[in-house]
Amino acid sequence: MSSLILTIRESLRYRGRSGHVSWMAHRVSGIAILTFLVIHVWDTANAHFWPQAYAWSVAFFKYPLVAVGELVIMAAVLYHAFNGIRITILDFKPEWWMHQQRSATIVWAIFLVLFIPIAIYMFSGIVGHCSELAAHGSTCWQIPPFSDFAKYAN
Amino acid sequence: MAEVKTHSFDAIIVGAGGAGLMAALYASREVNVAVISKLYPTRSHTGAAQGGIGAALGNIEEDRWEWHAYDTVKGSDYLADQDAVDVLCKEAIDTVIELEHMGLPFDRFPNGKISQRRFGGHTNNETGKPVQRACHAADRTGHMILQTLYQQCIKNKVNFFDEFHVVDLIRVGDTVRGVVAVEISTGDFHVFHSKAVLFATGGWGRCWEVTSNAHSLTGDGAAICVRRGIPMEDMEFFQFHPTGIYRLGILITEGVRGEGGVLLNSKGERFMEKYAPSIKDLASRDVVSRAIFLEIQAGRGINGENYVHLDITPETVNKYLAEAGESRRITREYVEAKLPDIADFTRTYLGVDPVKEPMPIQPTAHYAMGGIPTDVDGRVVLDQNNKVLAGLYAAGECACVSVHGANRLGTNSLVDLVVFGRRSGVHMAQYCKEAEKLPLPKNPVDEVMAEFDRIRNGSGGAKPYELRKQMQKTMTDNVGVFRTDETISKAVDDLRLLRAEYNRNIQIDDKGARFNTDLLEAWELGCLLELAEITAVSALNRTESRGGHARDDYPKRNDVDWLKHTLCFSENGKLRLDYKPVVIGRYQPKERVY
Amino acid sequence: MAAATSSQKITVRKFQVHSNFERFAYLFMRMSGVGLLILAVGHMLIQHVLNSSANLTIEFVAAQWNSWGWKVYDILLLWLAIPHGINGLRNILEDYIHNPTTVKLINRLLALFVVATVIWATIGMALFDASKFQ
Amino acid sequence: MKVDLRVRRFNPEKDQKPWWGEYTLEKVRATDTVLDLLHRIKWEQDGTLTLRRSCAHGVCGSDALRINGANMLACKTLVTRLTKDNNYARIQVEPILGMQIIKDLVVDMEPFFDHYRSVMPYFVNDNPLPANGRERLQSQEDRARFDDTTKCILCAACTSSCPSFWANEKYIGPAAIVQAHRFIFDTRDEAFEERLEVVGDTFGVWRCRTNFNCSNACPREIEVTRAIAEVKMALTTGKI
Ligand SMILES: Cc1cc2nc3c(=O)[nH]c(=O)nc-3n(C[C@H](O)[C@H](O)[C@H](O)COP(=O)(O)OP(=O)(O)OC[C@H]3O[C@@H](n4cnc5c(N)ncnc54)[C@H](O)[C@@H]3O)c2cc1C
Ligand code: HEM
Ligand code: SF4
Ligand code: F3S
Ligand code: FES
Repeated sequence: MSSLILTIRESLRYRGRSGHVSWMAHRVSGIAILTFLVIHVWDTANAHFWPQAYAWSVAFFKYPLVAVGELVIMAAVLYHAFNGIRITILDFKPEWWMHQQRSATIVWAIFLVLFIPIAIYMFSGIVGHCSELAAHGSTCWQIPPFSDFAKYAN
Repeated sequence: MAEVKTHSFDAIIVGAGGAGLMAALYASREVNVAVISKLYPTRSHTGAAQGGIGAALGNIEEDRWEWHAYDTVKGSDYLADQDAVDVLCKEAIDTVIELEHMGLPFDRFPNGKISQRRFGGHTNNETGKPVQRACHAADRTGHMILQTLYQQCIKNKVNFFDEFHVVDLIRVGDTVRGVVAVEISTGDFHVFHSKAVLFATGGWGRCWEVTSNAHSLTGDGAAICVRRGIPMEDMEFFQFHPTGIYRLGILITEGVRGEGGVLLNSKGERFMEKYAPSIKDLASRDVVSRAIFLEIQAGRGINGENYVHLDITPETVNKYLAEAGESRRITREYVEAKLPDIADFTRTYLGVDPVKEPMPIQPTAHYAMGGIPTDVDGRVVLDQNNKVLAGLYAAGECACVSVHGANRLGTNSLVDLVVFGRRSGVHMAQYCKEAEKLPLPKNPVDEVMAEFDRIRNGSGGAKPYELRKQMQKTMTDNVGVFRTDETISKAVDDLRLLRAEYNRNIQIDDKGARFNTDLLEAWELGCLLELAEITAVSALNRTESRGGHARDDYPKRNDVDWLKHTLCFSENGKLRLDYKPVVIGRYQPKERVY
Repeated sequence: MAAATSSQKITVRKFQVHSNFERFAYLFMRMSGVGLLILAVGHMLIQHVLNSSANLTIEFVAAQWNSWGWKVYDILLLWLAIPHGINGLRNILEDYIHNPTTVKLINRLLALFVVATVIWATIGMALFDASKFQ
Repeated sequence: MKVDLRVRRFNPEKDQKPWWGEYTLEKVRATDTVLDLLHRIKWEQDGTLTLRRSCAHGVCGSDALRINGANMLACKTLVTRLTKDNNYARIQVEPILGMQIIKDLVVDMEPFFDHYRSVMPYFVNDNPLPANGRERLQSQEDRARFDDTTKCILCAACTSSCPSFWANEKYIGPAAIVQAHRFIFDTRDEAFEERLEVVGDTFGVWRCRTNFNCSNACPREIEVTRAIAEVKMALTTGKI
């Protein structure tokens, strides 16, 4: 455990170059995606096994706060995917070693080029949703009440 | 802390540079050996050797070991013992091949053989032209030798005591019983009980200010031997390598000139044409160092400072190659490939790119020709009759066989390490098989422990760093490339004062036991002072100029009076000089011209 | 030296590769990664950009899973992503957890989790009966 | 110029935990190395400061340290490299990570060398020697393939910059892989299968996450990650 804390602290403190930053981002994004994915998979399976629960989660995913999470996952998948490809290429093409610094930058560039428009688009969706909610007199910051679940379960 | 551990081995090897490891490799095949080193073996200064290892392989052009021998003797200004030189040059060939068989990654010629290049003083004896004799692995030959030997030692499961600082030799009468060492990480004293001891502790370039030598090259082995009654041979001969990086002393290998580099003064003249008309920049080191010094003295240093230029840019080199009527031309890529580390050094430390601009260089204290006197089997000898001290061996730079005489040729030290390292290892193993292990004396550590306590507890206010600086200054100013009676006498006086100060008033900051480098550095300073004084005293007495010992007041070599080796004994704190004859063989002394 | 390199003169030697799990896992991470680039990124774009969760209804899901094409797509994604992600998690955990027994235990649990998740979700998707929701 | 140095200090003999020593040096030349500065502290201000060093020009591998956050050799790092200012620099020096601290900047290298020794870092060829008593032949091209990895000076800057190693010191680390590479790609060597077995094991190359800290830290400018990838490829394809 001490090794975990020490490693995380020193990983942040170490003044590595692009590769080090990419590595941290890759790891964090991987865990983020995994967390989401596991929930998502079990949840989706409910569509068959327990449709009521699934109906609840469909409602649940509509909350704007959850949609912000969705945006984060989107970022994570995009970055992780392209960085994963970069790692794969560098592992399989050792002789391209000298492009490592640039490749890390390119991955960030691709990520931003894709993510920024998507983020704007998705974010405007969230804002739209918020104003809809506001029209109904509820707020955007509303935390989904878990008690709803009982409603759906019936 | 006061706990003393005792270990028992057949043979102890002190030092894990090229010489120590080669000996270890051989000795450990037969007997139980321990290698003790104050540095991790791969950090030994053999790893800094750049240019190459000389052996008359004749891989590209005709070459013979006899030519190598002649060049060595001539290089030594006829002070080398010619029987030993024959051994060196003959066995060089086998030893280099053997290193290749151990996996040493030499550069290759297109035909797959070991690549060789030119080096200062190495010639085809028939034409007098430089010959390609230096076998090399880029410009990190020493690194490869050190790594390869260490690797083989691991393979053969040699016992290593890394970061153990040997501080004393246990000598009882004319027998040796082992050594005393400090375990650096704990400060504990250890006794290593053995039948035989080999010193391979390298040089003492740190006596001077500007040096190519590592901070750890403080002559410990030699100084320990002096303290245990062993004389030092030919200590006045210390080599100043002509091309050290200005102010830093980091070496620029002779290989640069071997590949075509030239020395230029402030007027852009290739001044070596004056001093050595036939082989010019590839004359032997003492000659080139003196030439640089004279140029600087005549005001032709670059910008009036005390340095000149070493130029390996393709433009300059090709110009001179064309002038000499050679068909060879070099390119930037070639320089990068052949001298990558040199390029890295000058870029890192000077911001000078050697393929585009010349490098500022000045002579740098480099190599101890003298040292612990030995025979060709590495056995330490005690006097002018070559009386052997059974069980005690020395090899490598700290030893004086003597194959380098008054001036060592480039590439010959690496040969010396492996050839005499091997011979000592073999002989030592044989000796250990026959000899009995004699008992340890009572309290073998007391004496040196007391010295350590004295340094640790001293309160006289004399900082080791200050004393060292003063020693280096006086040695550089007074016992440098050129010396006179006046300067050397001044150095002797200074050194005596410094030693007195050291013995009375030394004071350090770190009183702890663990990894106390403050204490060890202070102790090392004691060794340096001891050797510096011996060097100066030996130099003062030799009223001639020969090889690395150049006296303004006696500019000529004097074979009638001085064709002999100096032996300097330390007896009750006083130095006494004695001399022994040089072994002459096929080559009679004659005037040395390049 | 580099300048002198020409490819024909290089000696190539072959040897028998001994497989071990780490090597397999390393290759799997990279292979599945390439697959996931298409499947996962595609999935994200389709489900979360072109459609957004805000408009998601169970009817929409039902409509999509009415076609076997989409079912296979999602099942494939599942088969690659879960082992990939869990193996990634295993890599991370093995970095920080050093007790061999604990590591073994965790690995067993993770393997179990992969198998359970994949089977459960595959059945769920495969047997999903879209007609119920139309 | 003026330099403020912060040096991580720890003497287990008397300190409970590590602390920062603060030192100011005047009249520093821009071309001084960090090793020069540390020497000045040791010699002029505080002799108890402890570090390893020997060659002072980047060939012995004694003084790999963490300088301003990243690993480098103190003797190869000029002050100019650490500051853009001509008159002032702040420099922070710490021991390398992932190894036990013996004192101040000195760490226990034994585990590092254990890893090194584990990859059989020595030449093996039991075939008969050439009958003419001469060297084994090798083409320049074959020699060039492992040239880069022969440069390693075992300074540990790479291994101690690798997050996989910080996390788990059982990882043999980039330095050991570099050493293995030097022999695996030497056509004269015969033990490549055994060696590949070692580096292909659980704590071998597969622990490398292609982070490149090692390559960036290497003072000998060895293409470390490339060497690791070449070993991975050899293990993947069965060809060297
Ligand atoms: C920069 C440079 C370039 C050179 N280039 C060449 C060249 O191209 N060709 C050539 O032939 N020669 C060259 N030389 C000379 C040659 O490299 C050295 O003379 C030679 O390496 C010395 O080797 P050694 O084994 O005697 O000692 P070293 O390699 O210096 O090793 C000394 C060993 O002794 C140990 N030691 C010292 N004191 C103690 C103690 N008190 N207790 C325990 N252990 C101790 C050290 O730890 C170390 O292991 C060069 C030298 C330098 C400095
Ligand atoms: C979208 C395409 C993806 C690609 C190209 C990809 C690629 C990779 C690669 C190559 C690795 C190995 C990294 C290494 O060994 O150093 C990796 C690690 C990982 N991946 Fe993915 N991946 C993708 C999607 C996913 C998804 C969907 C998940 C979540 C389920 C995920 C979770 C992880 C985790 C947790 C790691 C371990 C990270 C680490 O070791 O630091 N990845 N990925
Ligand atoms: S690979 Fe480079 S950083 Fe690593 S130990 Fe060798 S020289 Fe040092
Ligand atoms: S830093 Fe570590 S992760 Fe790999 S590329 Fe270097 S060994
Ligand atoms: S002191 Fe030798 S590498 Fe820095």
